[in-house]
Amino acid sequence: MFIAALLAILVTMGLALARALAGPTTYDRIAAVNIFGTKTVLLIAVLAFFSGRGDLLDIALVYALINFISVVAALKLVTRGDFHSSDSDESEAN
Amino acid sequence: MIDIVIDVTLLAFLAITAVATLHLTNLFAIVMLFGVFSLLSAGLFVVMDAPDVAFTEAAVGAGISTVLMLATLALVKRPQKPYYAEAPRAHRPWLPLVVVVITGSALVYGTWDIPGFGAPEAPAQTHVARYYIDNALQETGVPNIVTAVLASYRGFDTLGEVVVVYTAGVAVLLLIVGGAQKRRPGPGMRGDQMRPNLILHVIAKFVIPLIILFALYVQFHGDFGPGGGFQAGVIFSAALILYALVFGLDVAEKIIPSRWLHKLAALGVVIYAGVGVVPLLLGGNYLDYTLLGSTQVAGQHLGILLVELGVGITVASVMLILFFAFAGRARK
Amino acid sequence: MIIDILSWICLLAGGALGIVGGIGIHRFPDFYSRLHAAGITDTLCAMLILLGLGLQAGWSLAAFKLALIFMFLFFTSPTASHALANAAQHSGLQPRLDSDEPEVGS
Amino acid sequence: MDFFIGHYNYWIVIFLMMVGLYTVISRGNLIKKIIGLNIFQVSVFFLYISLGTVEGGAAPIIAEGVEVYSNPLPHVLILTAIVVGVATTALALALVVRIKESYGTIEEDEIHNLDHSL
Repeated sequence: MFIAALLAILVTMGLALARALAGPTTYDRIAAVNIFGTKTVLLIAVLAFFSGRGDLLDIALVYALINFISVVAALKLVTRGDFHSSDSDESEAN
Repeated sequence: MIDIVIDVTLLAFLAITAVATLHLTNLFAIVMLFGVFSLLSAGLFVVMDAPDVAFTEAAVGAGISTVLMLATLALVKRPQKPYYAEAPRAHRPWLPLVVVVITGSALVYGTWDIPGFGAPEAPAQTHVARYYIDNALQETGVPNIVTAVLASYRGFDTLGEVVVVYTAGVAVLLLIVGGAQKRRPGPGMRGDQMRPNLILHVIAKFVIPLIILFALYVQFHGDFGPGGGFQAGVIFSAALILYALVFGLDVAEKIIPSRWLHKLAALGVVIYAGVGVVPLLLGGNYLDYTLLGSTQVAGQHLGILLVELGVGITVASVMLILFFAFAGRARK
Repeated sequence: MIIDILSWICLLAGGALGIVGGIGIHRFPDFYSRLHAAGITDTLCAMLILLGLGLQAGWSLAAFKLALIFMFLFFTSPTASHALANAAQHSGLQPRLDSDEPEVGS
Repeated sequence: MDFFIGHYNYWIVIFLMMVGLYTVISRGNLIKKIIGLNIFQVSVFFLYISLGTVEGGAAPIIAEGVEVYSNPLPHVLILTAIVVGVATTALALALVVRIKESYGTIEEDEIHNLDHSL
């Protein structure tokens, strides 16, 4: 059962990664990174149970706490009116 | 079996992400992808049974390094519209490609002789590592072998690393604090320029104390579980960085003034080096904690605790110095 | 036994929701609807998987840590989504409406 | 197949290393060069940790009923290297900020032209 959950999480990570690569807007990327972070937390938590080491939950906890920071920081950078810039960047990024 | 599936998949994701960072030209997207890169790395470190490393990567990669890169981007962006675009190069770089392919092939040829992944009889597993695993608990009383090796067996090496971190902090201070050119009061990483977002403020007030509490847990529980001074220091500074991001740099600098941070960064190194000197005065060797307590285990345990504390203080204050230096540059 | 079955159901449902959300962030046409799909994977899927693990853990330190993770995700994920949508809206990113031209190849 | 699984890690490590090296020497943007350096650095971390992994081993924290542990020494080296790495990356970023302030650009080609037009 853990294996099914692990595989599902891996698939979701792949889909989120594809969205982070594809964009097209900066916000899509930030959202994809956020999903990716949550999925990493889940992956580590399930792995902790799968391998029977409760210590690993500490790492999941760190991610749950700290993933928030990079999202806030990224939003700070784009909310100061610079956003239109990245909109035009994306078209040449692909 | 599932370990191998996860290992293979995550490494493949890692390779894809690396190629994507090479191809994209939008620096902001590249920095976000680099955040994904670090998430993947931490997952992989967990799969490869290295929880302490995963811990450090989680704290450093997800928090500090992304924030520092973004702060730099805010400082170096172009004056007009594609703010974060990378300029295309005039010529196609064929020579680097040739160099890289040749080097890569040579290295792959070299892997033929490496024992397979996870081989128990590999040379790396049979020398000093064997000694650490067999004796660490008896000699230091610390169940986390990584902490024992870090702070006790290889204590001198770690002292060097802490000094390097401190030196990097000093160098960044010399480079970008003070003596800045006159800049227009442009947008910077300042909280008061962000529209006040009530939900963010409330949640930040709720989360930050818990992050600090968790940092203390990591600091003092590092003997028994994954954790220690390096991780705790980074987590602690991440809490204050979140505070600065949400409530503004000026408010954060009132809580911990920069001149305190400068002294704290040095204090951590002094604690570490000082703990080393005490056994010297008692007639032993430098950093030989055995003499600090009545028994060997008690002495080692006390020494490891103090040394980790020094590491934590230095790392936390240097990380904050770095963040304040980059974020504060924008308002000069 | 019943607890085991419950936890399996939670884990499977969580995994399925994760994949559904992952597909959603690919198939939906614009940022705001994609954020909706992202919200599903971020909250409900995470909650269900953590709940499933918590049922396996019983009353232990692990369960307490899971509860902490649960609580943090419960607070920070929706906050992040909110801040994202808020920032996107203030930057002038328009939601795509029915009357707009369909996007080709998305 | 065993050979493939046993060496897959090292090949990906080498691939990442080469992507990082290629980014550093072929791209002119200084931020991108730093990202390339970081990718290179992470690949070295993976090399060390891969070498320290033992089949069926547990994390090197002494626990009841665990016989095989993975090698703690690479963990120690890499743990400190990650923190030192972020400090040195910050130093590089600080240099980039100063270059931007002095030259007004972070593209290597433009900096080169400015230097030679004096």
